[in-house]
Parts: sequence; C-alpha cells; structure tokens
Amino acid sequence: MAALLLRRLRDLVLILLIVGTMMFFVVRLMPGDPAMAILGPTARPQDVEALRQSMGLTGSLWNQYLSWLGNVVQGDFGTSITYHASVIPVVAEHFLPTLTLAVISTAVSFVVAVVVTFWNAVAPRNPVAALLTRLSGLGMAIPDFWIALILVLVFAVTLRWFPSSGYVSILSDPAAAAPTLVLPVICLVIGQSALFILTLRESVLGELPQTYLRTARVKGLSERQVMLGHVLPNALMPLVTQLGSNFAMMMGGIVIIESIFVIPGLGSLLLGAVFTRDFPLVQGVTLFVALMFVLVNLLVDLSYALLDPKVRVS
Amino acid sequence: MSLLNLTDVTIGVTQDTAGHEERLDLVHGLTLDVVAGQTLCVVGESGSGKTVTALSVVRLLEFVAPVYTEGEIAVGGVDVTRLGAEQMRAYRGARIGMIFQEALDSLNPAQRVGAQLLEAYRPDGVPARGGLKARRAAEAKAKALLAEVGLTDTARIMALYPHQMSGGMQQRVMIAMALMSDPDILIADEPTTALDVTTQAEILALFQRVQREHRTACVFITHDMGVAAEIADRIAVMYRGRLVEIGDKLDILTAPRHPYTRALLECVPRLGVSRREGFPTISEARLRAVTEGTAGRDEPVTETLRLPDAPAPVGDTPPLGIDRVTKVYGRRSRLARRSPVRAVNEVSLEIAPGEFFGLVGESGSGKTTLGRMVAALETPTSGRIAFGEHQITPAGLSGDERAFRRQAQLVFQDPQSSLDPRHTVARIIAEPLRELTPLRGGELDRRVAELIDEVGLPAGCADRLPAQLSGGQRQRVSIARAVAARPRLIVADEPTSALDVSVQGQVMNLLLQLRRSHGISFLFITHNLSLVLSVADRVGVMYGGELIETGTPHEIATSSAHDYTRRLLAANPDLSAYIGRHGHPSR
Amino acid sequence: MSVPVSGRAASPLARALRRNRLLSAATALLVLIVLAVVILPPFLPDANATDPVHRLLPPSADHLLGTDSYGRDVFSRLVSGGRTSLGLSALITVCAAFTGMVIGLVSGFYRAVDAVVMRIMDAWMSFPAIILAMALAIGLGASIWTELIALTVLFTPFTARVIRSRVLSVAARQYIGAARVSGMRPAKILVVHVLPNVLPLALVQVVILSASAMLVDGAMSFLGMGIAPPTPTWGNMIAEGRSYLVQAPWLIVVPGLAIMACVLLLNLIGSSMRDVVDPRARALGDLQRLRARGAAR
Amino acid sequence: APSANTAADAGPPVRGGNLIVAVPTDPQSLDMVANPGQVTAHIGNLLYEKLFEVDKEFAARPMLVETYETSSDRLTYTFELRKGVTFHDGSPLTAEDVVASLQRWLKSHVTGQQVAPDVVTLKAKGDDTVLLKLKEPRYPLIDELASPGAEIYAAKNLEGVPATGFTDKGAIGTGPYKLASWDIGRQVVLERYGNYKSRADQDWGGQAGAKQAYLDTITYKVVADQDALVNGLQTGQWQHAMPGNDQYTALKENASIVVGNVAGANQNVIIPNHAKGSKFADVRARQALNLLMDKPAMNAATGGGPDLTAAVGAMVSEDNPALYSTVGDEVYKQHDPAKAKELFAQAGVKAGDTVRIVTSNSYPQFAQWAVLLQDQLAQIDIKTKIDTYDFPTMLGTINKDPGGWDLTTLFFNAALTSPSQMPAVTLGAFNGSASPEIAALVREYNAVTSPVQAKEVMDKLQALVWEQLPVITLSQSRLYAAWSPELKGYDGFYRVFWNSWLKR
Ligand SMILES: Nc1ncnc2c1ncn2[C@@H]1O[C@H](COP(=O)(O)OP(=O)(O)OP(=O)(O)O)[C@@H](O)[C@H]1O
Ligand SMILES: Nc1ncnc2c1ncn2[C@@H]1O[C@H](COP(=O)(O)OP(=O)(O)OP(=O)(O)O)[C@@H](O)[C@H]1O
Ligand SMILES: [Mg+2]
Ligand SMILES: [Mg+2]
Ligand code: NI
Repeated sequence: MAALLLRRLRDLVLILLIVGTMMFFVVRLMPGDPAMAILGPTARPQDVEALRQSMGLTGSLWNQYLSWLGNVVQGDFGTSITYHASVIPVVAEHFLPTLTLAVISTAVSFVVAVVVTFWNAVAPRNPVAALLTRLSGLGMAIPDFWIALILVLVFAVTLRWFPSSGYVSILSDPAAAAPTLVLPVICLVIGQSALFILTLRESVLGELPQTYLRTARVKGLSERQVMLGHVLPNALMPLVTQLGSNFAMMMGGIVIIESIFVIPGLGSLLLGAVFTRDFPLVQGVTLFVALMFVLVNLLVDLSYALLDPKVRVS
Repeated sequence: MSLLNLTDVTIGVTQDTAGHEERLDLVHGLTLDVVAGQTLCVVGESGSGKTVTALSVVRLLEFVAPVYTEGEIAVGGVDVTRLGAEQMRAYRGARIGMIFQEALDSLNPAQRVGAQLLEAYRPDGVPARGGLKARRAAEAKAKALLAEVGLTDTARIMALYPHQMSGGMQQRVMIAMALMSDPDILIADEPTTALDVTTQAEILALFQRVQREHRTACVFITHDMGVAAEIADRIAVMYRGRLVEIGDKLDILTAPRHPYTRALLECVPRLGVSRREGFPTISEARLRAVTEGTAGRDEPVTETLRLPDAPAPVGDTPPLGIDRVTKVYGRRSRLARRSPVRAVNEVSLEIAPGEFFGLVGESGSGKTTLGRMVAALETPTSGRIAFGEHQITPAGLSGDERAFRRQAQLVFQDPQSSLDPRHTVARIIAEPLRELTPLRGGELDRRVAELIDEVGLPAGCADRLPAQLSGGQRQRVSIARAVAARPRLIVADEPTSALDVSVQGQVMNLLLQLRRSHGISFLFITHNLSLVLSVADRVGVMYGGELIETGTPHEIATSSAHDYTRRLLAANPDLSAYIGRHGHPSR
Repeated sequence: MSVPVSGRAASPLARALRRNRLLSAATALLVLIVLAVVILPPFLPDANATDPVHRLLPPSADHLLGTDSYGRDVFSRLVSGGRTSLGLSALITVCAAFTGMVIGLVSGFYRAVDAVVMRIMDAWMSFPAIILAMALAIGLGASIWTELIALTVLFTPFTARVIRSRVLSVAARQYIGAARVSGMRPAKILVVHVLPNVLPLALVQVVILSASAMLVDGAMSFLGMGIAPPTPTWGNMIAEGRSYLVQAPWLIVVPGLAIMACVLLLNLIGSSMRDVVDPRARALGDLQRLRARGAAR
Repeated sequence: APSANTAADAGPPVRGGNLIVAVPTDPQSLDMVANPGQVTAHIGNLLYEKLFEVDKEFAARPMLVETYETSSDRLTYTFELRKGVTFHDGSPLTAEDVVASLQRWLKSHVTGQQVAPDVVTLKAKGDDTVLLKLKEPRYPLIDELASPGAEIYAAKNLEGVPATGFTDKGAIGTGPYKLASWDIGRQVVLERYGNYKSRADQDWGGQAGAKQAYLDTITYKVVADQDALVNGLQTGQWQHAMPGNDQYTALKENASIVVGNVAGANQNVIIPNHAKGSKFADVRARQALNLLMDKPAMNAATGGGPDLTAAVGAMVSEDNPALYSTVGDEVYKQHDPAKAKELFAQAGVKAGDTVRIVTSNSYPQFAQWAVLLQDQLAQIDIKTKIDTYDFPTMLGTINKDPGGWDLTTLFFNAALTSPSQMPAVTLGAFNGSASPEIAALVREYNAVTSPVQAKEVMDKLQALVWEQLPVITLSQSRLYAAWSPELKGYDGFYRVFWNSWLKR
C-alpha cells in the first residue's frame, strides 16, 4: 500500500509537469491574449502593447515558461487577470459547486445502476426491471443539454417545483441548496446511470457463470442474497473504473450543465478564463483538474485493493 | 428409510441448433436411492452424467444451462422437481449440502471464508435471522466445525481469503461449510481429486467421521475405485448416462454383475503391477456385444494394449537436464509484509531420452512450478535447464522458441482455465498443428479428428465449447493438444486426475505408444501413486520445493528412506485389499 | 470419421439475425436511416439555402419539418446533417476504438511499455477536454477533420484504459500460456486469444463511443467549437435551435430525436452483437429466453 | 404583455427592497477606463458620476458640475464643481479628483485618447474649480465628457493603479449606490449610499438630473445562459434582464412580464478589410458587397422583427437626434446582385475566388450574418471560408496576419455623443480604413460652433462613409429589456435603477 502511494506520488508530479507544460504552451500559442481581450478591436496597437507589457506577457516564451514554473514550484500560481485575485482561492471557490454536483450525481447514478441491474438479474421476468435496463440505452442517447432544457421548461418554468437555476453552497445552507441541485443532478444522472448500467450489466454477465455462485446457491441463499452478497462485490471493479474516470472527467467541469443552471463551477470558470485569455487562471485550473484527476484515480486504485483481496494481499 | 429417491429420472438440455430447439438427453431413466446414515459412491465413465445428476438433485443446473428434468427426485418423500423456486431454496443447504471438486473456484474470491461459512448457517432449517445472538451462534458453530475438519487455528482461518489457503484447506472449508446447515444429505462431487494422497486420506477420514457423527446420508462421486472401496456403503456405477449397477460395496467390488463394472475394476492400476507395456481399457464393441447378449456374459470386455518389446528410437530426443533450479515468487519488500515463496528449491534432475519420469509430492510442493519452468513458461530464479540445444536460464529461453515448442509440450494441470472459452475443441486442438507443423486444410482437419478419437472423446465434441464438456473431457482436449505436434518431451501435469480408469488407461496407452514409436520423454506429475508406480521408469518425490528422492518404482515402493514417501505410500487408497482377500477378479 | 473443424451450418451473425427479431428490426431500421441519409439529399431542397424572411416556420407541406432561424428547410438539414453526424460518428468511433484498442491491447499485453504508456494516457486524460478541443479547433480551424481529430484524441485514452484492464485479466489466464506452448508468437496470441476475449467489452465501448461522439458533437457546437457553419450536424442543429425552444420547438426536438433513435438502435445492435461475439453470453441469452418462457423452471 | 410603465399605474414610490438584475457576464472590472464592457458601464452608472451626464436624448447635462464657462475663443473651459458632494468613503469631491480622473481618461480611454491631442492644460484651481485649455476649439468636448469613461474617482484611489484597472477597492464614486459586495463570477451587490447628494433639478431622464435611491440594494446576478435568463425571469428569480433578440417574441407574448425598448441601439456592421492582401482593398469590391447583400434578409435572421430592428444606414441611434443622420440611405438600400457581380469582376474578385470570413461566437448573430453572406456570395459563384473563433482568438488572428482575412462581423454601441466614438472613425487601424477624408471631416466637426453646423458635418461624414465603406451597416438593433411588473419607475434607460422601486 505504501509502495502504491509512493509510486502514485511520483506519477502525480510527473503528470502535473507534463500537463502544466503542455498547457502553458497550448494556451500561449493560441492567437489573442488578455490585453486584446480587454481592449477590444478599436484599441490602438501601442496601447495593447503597453498593457501586454504591464501583464508580463512580453519576452521569450521560454523565459515566461521558466519564470512561471519557478513560481509554481514555490506555490505561487499567479494572479488572475479577470478576478484580480490569487489563483488558488478563486479555483477553490469554484471547486465546491462542481464537487457537490459530481459527488451527488455519481452517488445517485451508482445506486440507480446497482439497483436496476440487480433487480433485473434477480427477477429477469419483471417487466419494469427489464424496461429500465433497456431504457439505459436511451439514457445514453439523450443529450444532456437537451434534457436539461426540457426539464427546466417542465419542472421549473411550468410547474415551478424547482428553481430554474441558481446555486447555494451546500455547506452553508443545505436546505436551500437541495432544491437548486435537483434538476442538474437529474440531468447528469440520466446519462451517467445509463453508462453505469451498461458497464455493470456487462460485468455481472461475466460473473454469472462462475462456479462460486453454485456454492452460494447450494447454501440455500435467495437470488437476492446471491446477487448482492456474491455477484456484486466481484462485479464492481469495472464499474469503479468507469465511475472513477467519469468522476475525474467531471472534475474538469460540467460545462454545459453548469452554464444552463448558472452554477459557478470549475467548468464555467475554465471556459470563461479561456475566453478572456486569463492565462494564470487557465493554468491554475488545469493543474488543479489534473491534480484531482490523479487523486481520483488513486482512490480508484485503493478501492481495487478493497474490492479485490488478491490485490490487497499480494 | 431412504432419504433420497430418484425414480426414472431423465435429464437433458435444450439446444438451439440451426434455429430450432433440440433436446439432448444427458441422463436416462435413472433410478436410485440413498439411505440415511449411509454413503453411496457414484463411480463410472467420465462424462456419464454424474455431475449433471448431482446438480439436478439440488436443481443448480437450471441457473447455468437450459435443462429439463423428467421423473421424480424425492427428498424425504417430496418431489423437488415440482417445487417452486422459493420452496426449493429451503431444501438447498438445510436438506441437501454439496461439495464441489474445484474448491478454489467454488469459494467467493472476494469474501473471507469466515463470512462465507456464517452465511450457510441454518438453525432449524431456516436462514438465521436477527442480530447478534444468531451471529454468535453461527460463529460458534463455524469454529467448532473448522476445528472438527482439522483447521484448529479457527480465528485466523476465518479471516483468510480463499486464495490464501492450500487446496487441502480449501476443501476442508468446503466440508465445514456444507455442514453449517446440518444437511440430511451431503453430495460430494470428486472432492479429493486435486489433492495429494496424504491430504486425500485425511479428508476421507474426516468425511467418514463427520458422516458418522452427523448421521448424514452421503453421495460421493469419484473416479478412484480405491476411494470408493474405502468409504462407500453402497456403490452405484454409471455408464453413458445410465445407471448400470447399484449395490453394496462388497458385492460391487467383489462380485460385480454388470460387465462394465467388472471391466472398470479390471482397469484399476494396482501397486506392484507394471503397466509399462500397456494399460487395460474397456472395449466398447465387446461391451456392447456382452450387454446385448451376442457374446457370453463372462467374455472379457477389456483389452490390454501390448506394446512391442522393441526399444524406443530415441535417436533425436535429447536428454533433459535440470541443474540446481530454484524458483522464488515475490520480491522481498520493505514496505509490504509479504515474504517471498521458494516454490522450487535447488532441484537437480536428469531425464534420459525416452524416459518416463513420474513426479509425485505434496500439494504445493512445487511440481507444477517445476513443470512450467521445463516448458519455458516460467524462468528459474537461478539454475539452468538444458534440453538439446535449448537452455532455460534466468535470462529466459535461448535459441529459437518455435523449435523448442516443437520439441517440448505441456499438459496443463487445470484444463478449465487452459482452454480458451471462446474456441471450439477442434480449434483448440488444431492450434499447435497450425503453428508447429506444415499441416493445412483437409489434412489438418483429418488429423484433428484423429486426435479427438485417439484421446477417446466423442466425435460430437469437436464443435463444443469447453464449458459444454465434462471435467474429464476437458482434460482429454488438453492432452490431445499437447501430443498433436508430436513433441519429444511432454510435461504432463496431472493429466488424468479427472478421468475414469478406463479412459485413463486409454490416454496412458496413447502416451506410451507415442513414447515407444517416437522416443518421447515424459515428466509426468501426478497424485495417483498407483498409476505412476505402475508405469514410470523412475519416480521422484517432492516435498516443500525440494526433490527429496528419486528411484525406480520398486525402490520407492519398497525401500524408501524418507518419512514423507512412506507416509505417501501408506495413504494410497488401494483396491488390492478387497481383490486380494476375495481373489477376484483373477488375472 | 471426419469432423468439420471450422465449417458451421450458418454464420453466427446470420443466425443471430434470424433468431433475434429485435436485432433484425433494429438493423433494418438503421440501414434504412443510413440509406436515406446517403441517397435523399439530391432530391431535397438545398440544406444551406437561406431564406430569412421565412424563418422559424412550423412544419407544413412545403417544409415537412418547418424552417430554422435562417429559413432553411429543417428536413433537408436533418437528412444532410445525418450524413455528417452519422459519418462523423462512425469515423470517430472507428478511429478512437482502433487507437484505443491498439494502445490498450499493447500496453496490457506487453508489460514493458505499460507503465510509460499509461502515464501518458493519464496526463492526456487529465488535460481538460474543453482546452484540448479548443486548442485543436483554433490550431486547425473548425472543420470536420478537426472535430474528428479532437474527439479521437479525447476518447482514445478512455477506451485504452478500459481495454487494458480487461487485457490484463485475460493475459493472466492459463490459455495464454497454453497458446505459447503451442508455439504461437505473442503478436498472434494477442490477435487470436486476447482480442476475441476483449471484443465483447470493445463492442460495448464502440456503442458508448458512437453515442458519445454524437453527443459531444452537440456539446461542442453548443460551446461554439463545433463544425463550421453552415454544414449541418444533428449536434449543431440542436445547439442552434435551443434559443427557439418555446417559439419553434421542432428545431430542437427533431434532431434530438434523430440522435436518440440512432444511438438507441446502435445500442440495441451492439448488445445483441455482443451476444453473437461472446458464446458465453449467447448461452446465457438462450437460458434467459428459455427461462422467461418457462421451459426451465 | 403590457408595455412600459406609465406613471399612472405605478403609484407612489416605495422605499426599500432588493432588486435582482440578471446580467450576462461578470463585470470583470468596475473600472470604466480599463474595461469598456457593457455590464461594467451599466453598474458603473449607479456607482460613479461624471462632470456631465446624458439625458434621455443623449444630450449632455451638468452632473457634478454646478456651472461652467467657455472662453470666447472656445479654448478655455472653467468648471465649477457642485459643493457638498462626497465619495462613498466619505471624502469630499475636489478639483484634484477631477483632474486625476480626467488625466487618466485622456491617457487610457479610447474617447479620451481622441481628445488628448487637443488638450494643452488640465488643472485644478482651488478646491472646486477645474481649468481645461485646448489647442483648438472642440465642439463636442462637453458631450465627450458625458460619455462613458470620463467618470470621476477619488484621486487617492488612482495612485499606482495598473493599466489593467483597479480592483473592487477602487470602486468608489459619488453615485447614489455604493458597492456592498462583489462575488466574482456570481454577483455584484450595490447598496444605497446614505450621504448621496442629489441634484435639485427635476429628473431629466437618462442619467441626468435628480436621483432618488428607493431600493435598499441592487443585486446583479451573473447569468450567462440565455434560457436561464428568461426562465429565471419567469420564475421570479430576478426582476430584470436584457435577453437576446431571439427571446423577444416569446417574452413579448408572456403576460406576466413587461417588455420594453431600452435607450440606445447597436449598429450592426460587416467590416471589410481594407489592408493589402484583402479582396476588399479595392473600394469597388466593397461597393459590390454592399450591392450584393440582401440586408432585409440578414436583418430578419437577427430576430426580434421590426420592433427591434431599424433598417437604417445611420451610425448613431435615433434616440440621439443631434447626431442621427440618414444621409446615404439610398446607398444603404441598394440591392443588385447582377451589378455586384460585375463590380466584383472589375475589382478583380472572380467567380471561384474564396472570401475569408473570420467571425466570433460571442454573439449568435455574428455567425448568422456570416452564413447568410456565404449563401449570397455563393449565388454569384464566390466561395467562402468561415472561421469561427472566440473573440480574443478572432482579434489575435486578425492582428497576426492583417492581410489574411477579408470580412468580419461586429456590432457597436450606437448611443454616441461625438463622431470620434464612431466605429467608422475608430476602426481605422483595425481594418486599415483610416482615410484623410474622414480625418478631415472629424476635424471639421470639432471646429463647428452650432448644432446646425454640427448636423451638416455629420451628414457629410455619413455620406462619406457610404462612399468609402469603412464598414457596411446592416441595421440598427434596438435594445430591449424584460422586467417584472413589480419593478416600477424604470424608464428603460440601460440598467439605471435610481428613481425605480419595487411594488409588492
Ligand atoms: N451445459 C452443457 N451443455 C451440453 N452438454 C453438457 C453440458 N454440461 C455437461 N454436458 C454433457 O453432459 C454429459 C455429462 O456430463 P457430466 O459433467 O455430468 O459428466 P461426469 O459424469 O461428471 O464426468 P466427469 O467424470 O468427467 O466429470 C457430458 O457428455 C457433457 O459433455
Ligand atoms: N504465480 C505465483 N505467485 C506466487 N506464488 C506462487 C505462484 N505459483 C505458485 N506459487 C506458490 O508456489 C508453491 C508451489 O506451487 P505449485 O503450483 O508448483 O505446487 P504443486 O506441487 O503443483 O501443487 P498441487 O499439487 O496442488 O498442484 C505454492 O506454495 C504456491 O502457492
Ligand atoms: Mg463431473
Ligand atoms: Mg500443481
Ligand atoms: Ni469375491
């Protein structure tokens, strides 16, 4: 376990370095810069140049890179151009909404996938379970922004059950936060649970012919006990992998859902930062997302160890 | 009073061929009964439907195959084939317990054995409900049973995962698990096949004791007539999906009425009887003649191969030299607590061209590991193995790999996992032919069919997937694959453990013939002492990773210096006691 | 006695098609859609002919599915957008599945390269997708090829990871060793033994990929990084139509349904095909069918 | 929907309450010099005040100035400041503050930069008097001082402010509302400034005159998504929004929402590149393009219908009668594809050539115009390549290769107070359209002495623009806002909410 952690730490540094470097050059090589973004088309070239100078955007790219790297190593991610604030607190503030959405929707999708898949496995003749399983194909097919628009129209604008948008920190006021989360979470869950069902069903199918299930059944266990007690733990690994990479993806921002529901998350932050060429912020968010990504993957690996005793012991 | 009554039971599967469903009967008109407190041993041909029958009694087959059952299977007077799924569940565990052959595969890999034991607890025949008290009771019972099956370090054992235990331990846990619910009937399907004879002896003793103490009725499926002789009260013999004979142990063993039973007994290898020139096998034609009455009832139905005395042409078979080979699994690591396993320790061995070398030993003593190194699937940690111009060293296999593969083949111990579940039997057997020989097209097909026939597989198997075969049939596919390309050296890792004695004889004859005609050398790993002593040129005994002695079968059988070897011999189940006592059948 | 080694009564696909009515219906429908999308455009009004004076017309005889905000015929756009969307999604799926499979297979099977390849995949995946897509869109200009490259680049590591984990478990099986003993070269083992055992998973992956390709195409258009106008895709049709949800709901409903229908059909075909490729699943499928019919109690 | 509020149904003003206003982007900066964005300007209107402010008709009216005098040679201006005006931090407004603020405006603001060459001195004379000396007479000076960017900040807050502008700490003005909190990316909250000293005059409308802060607080919520903007309005999450043209019809039909035009307009333009390497360097090509463009069709696609679209070639909004001129509209209205093809041929743009359009996705109509242009060019066999970028990328691309593009699409604020703010004048460097004729007319305008003369020059300028075509105007889009019926007293001038209240 300790070896795993050490190895991961090394990977982490490596990945952050690769991502940071790639990021630096990718954003700097895009045409346009913050000075232009601020001053617009009617600005005089000399003013743009002056502003650029004041933002430290002149000099060779390589020197800019080295000084940025030097600062990052010292924990200084720079100051956001649009937010006039140090990058870290800005990122931290936008992280909570994204994290809230990602955690809740992943958890709900996980539960939905497990319930539907095993219900269908236990009672193959139950039409509702079979329908839900089949519907998972549909769930994957529905564009999330599409369903988001429709849900808002029905449940927010027409029925007024939930607010159409808005964000309240779940930490400061959970009761007020709950209704604002319902619709975005549903939008995310539809596609995600469908994907999870597909994955889980696949691995459950792979588990069903295993001989140890004979033993479980010969003990007189009910199908429910067999499925939940024996098949589930063994079939969970691929789902955990899928869940991990989905979750990690969401850390990069749930751009569209965030924008439709006006949630100030990492996705909209990043998008905005790119559109205003807020270099320090873009780089800060990217590094943060990469960091989250590696951490989530580490968690997935650790959960492997939890799920598969062979990994744990040897 | 009989607890379990099978009346005219026919079991089959529905197959979907070319769009319409076809019924394929696997077991026909089976009628037998099991009496409380007695052990019924079921022996018989491999693929004759023993496992299918056993699984049908607990109705487990319906979870994995589209089966149908006709006739009556009565447990305590109730026909279980008519029960609903929920009612049937009350019979599983509580009324009927079952132990399977593959102990490791039969335990949930992701759960501690303790939890798996507790789950089987059925006080008063119903699942334990409610809280701490029931759990305490279950735990107490599990601990008592573990101690009873010889696993006295109960607390530690319960915290282990299946893969952390040896095969013997796993099988003991399986027995304890079956007893957790105090079943009236215990069905054991070849529970000791994978174990070495000393462990087998312990398990059998345990089984008998448990059965006596718990007054359980047992059905014990086995290929080993010696095992049957030791524990059975009654014996049932199956052949081609039918019951051919059932009766008291002594009657069956000493005065078999059916020619198949008689023939089966004749085929059993015996200590001290050399089979180097060939094994007796059952001749299907003669058996049919006798049963149909076209031949006299006392006509022999077995035939014994007699190899010509000519020495094997060993000209191009090089000797196999194993020189101080060690294999260590796992690296020493400061961070992890695990310590490395020394699976094979400084083993040195010469196998002469054309020699048949038998390797026996305790389960986990490193036999398979040694075999895998010889087959260049594993590199030794130190030492070297030489075979002709090929060398296997810690750096790997030197020289042309294909040339080596053409010369050396391996029969895997576990046929189940060594067959690609997606390839048909024919394709599996064709693979080495395609890779290592120039055969193609029709010729290749012919050769595959020939091989299928040679190892005694029914022709219909060619298009089946491994999952649709019986254990013995899978093993024969594995053997056919190994001999297909006519190698010079075959490492056979327990190639006949799942076969009945007649088919075993057939397979052994095939190997012996190959050896005689092509001068093949054998490294033959087995738990079957009677077999290896009757056929090998030399026998080696492994214990704890070391080769503790080698010698001729005679030397090993009569004058071993080693304590372990002597224990091994003592534990070997043997029919000769019966046959010797009654002087029958004579030959 | 001669036993046919490879000859079988009928190909499993043909058999599956005959047996599974759902599969054959789904396949027929998808084929129909593809044909329509390929053949119809020349017979329809120009999909790019604008007529802003007649914008946002509801469906009528002149315009079967109404007109969009430029006054273009929605039906024409649906058909020619289908050509782009389906073609693009097929291309992306093929490319991403191929690169992902190759990387996953190689890195799972040849352990020597595994560590390096997987670290690169990790870095690649942890790079925010928006930035990647934008960088490409800006660097190469917004075109079909950019999107193809962007989405392939985006999806590859995911496929690679999933495939790799399955390859790892397959590679540990005894039959891989058995194939080596049979003299097979590693590369061939990869193709003959590993690949088929990974294929069912890959099929699921293909379905996921083709669905994602269509959806992400929509999302990219939504963020203004999609295929350059005026080329229609179902994705950018939804994105363009979303401002008119109340006024002209057909603009978003029609392409949305088209995407859903195709993804659903692909899904159905994929999961049925999976049963064909995987004999074990096929056997289980038989079993479930029989059980559902009550043949086996 | 009921149209704009009338005084009759509004009832007496109610003091108190929080007005929530949805804005499409974060202001990003509350510095009106460093950030010329629309949201910044609208929030800034409530925070800051200028020496002069425009009224409903965009005419300059004194705000912080009590009185001012112009010397007879029209070169010296003396501004007397109002007494008792204080900044939000309590410090009094002094002439020093005015000088510091205007100095920065002259140096860094687009409009200020146009004025700067004419300024000789700008200095304080005592606490309440500011002296401005010009090199040459400048007719629109007062109008320019009333234009966005000329706000007065406290001098001490401007010390050491970088080119990127000040942060929330510097957002201190003399307006009726002060900054309470700014949660970047989420919302800006303003609260009533208790010590605000209103002018005694009547309300002149627009930004001028007396200001009563009835509302306790005003919250500007950032809502980027158009649908969310409309939905929130319908569900009562906010009471005021300025949605896009495409939402207009639906909102208009919604009985529970008030929809009304807002002062000012946007001038929608196609910008041809005059630089070498562009297909439109030749004036004939630009004229051909003007002939080719089916402007009514393109305007129809912009959405909102005639309520929101004024088919005029004017560069300044109709709301600003002093500068509004329709001269040249006959050129604007021309439409003759056949002749266009001929003219194109003369200018060397042949069938089969490819016109490169770069556009940005910051507003949906940009891409729409590009697509329609593409279709129209295709009719005369000219191919097009459209590159759609985000706004900074588009600017960067144009900047990097000045000859590498032919056309782009934009709109500009048409609520202007002087020609120096007109895109036809300010875009000179951007698309190489600067010409001595235009510069001469601007100088001529500065030299005029009366509104009548000014109008004459403005007509000439307008005519010249339709001759040289530095930009080709498509139309003017009228702005509109949608608000809750609860909001009373709002007269549709941008997002100006003093003198407005919430009726419960
Ligand atoms: N799922 C299945 N589909 C079709 N045939 C099957 C299936 N399972 C078993 N069979 C066939 O049924 C017959 C009986 O199999 P069974 O496993 O009962 O044999 P067995 O007596 O236990 O043999 P062994 O001693 O080799 O284990 C065999 O011929 C086998 O090929
Ligand atoms: N891949 C491996 N990694 C770690 N340990 C291993 C591995 N393979 C085998 N071992 C260990 O090496 C030892 C020898 O195993 P091996 O399979 O050679 O025994 P065996 O003599 O063939 O036993 P059996 O008769 O039960 O088949 C055992 O303790 C086993 O746990
Ligand atoms: Mg069996
Ligand atoms: Mg072994
Ligand atoms: Ni006798």
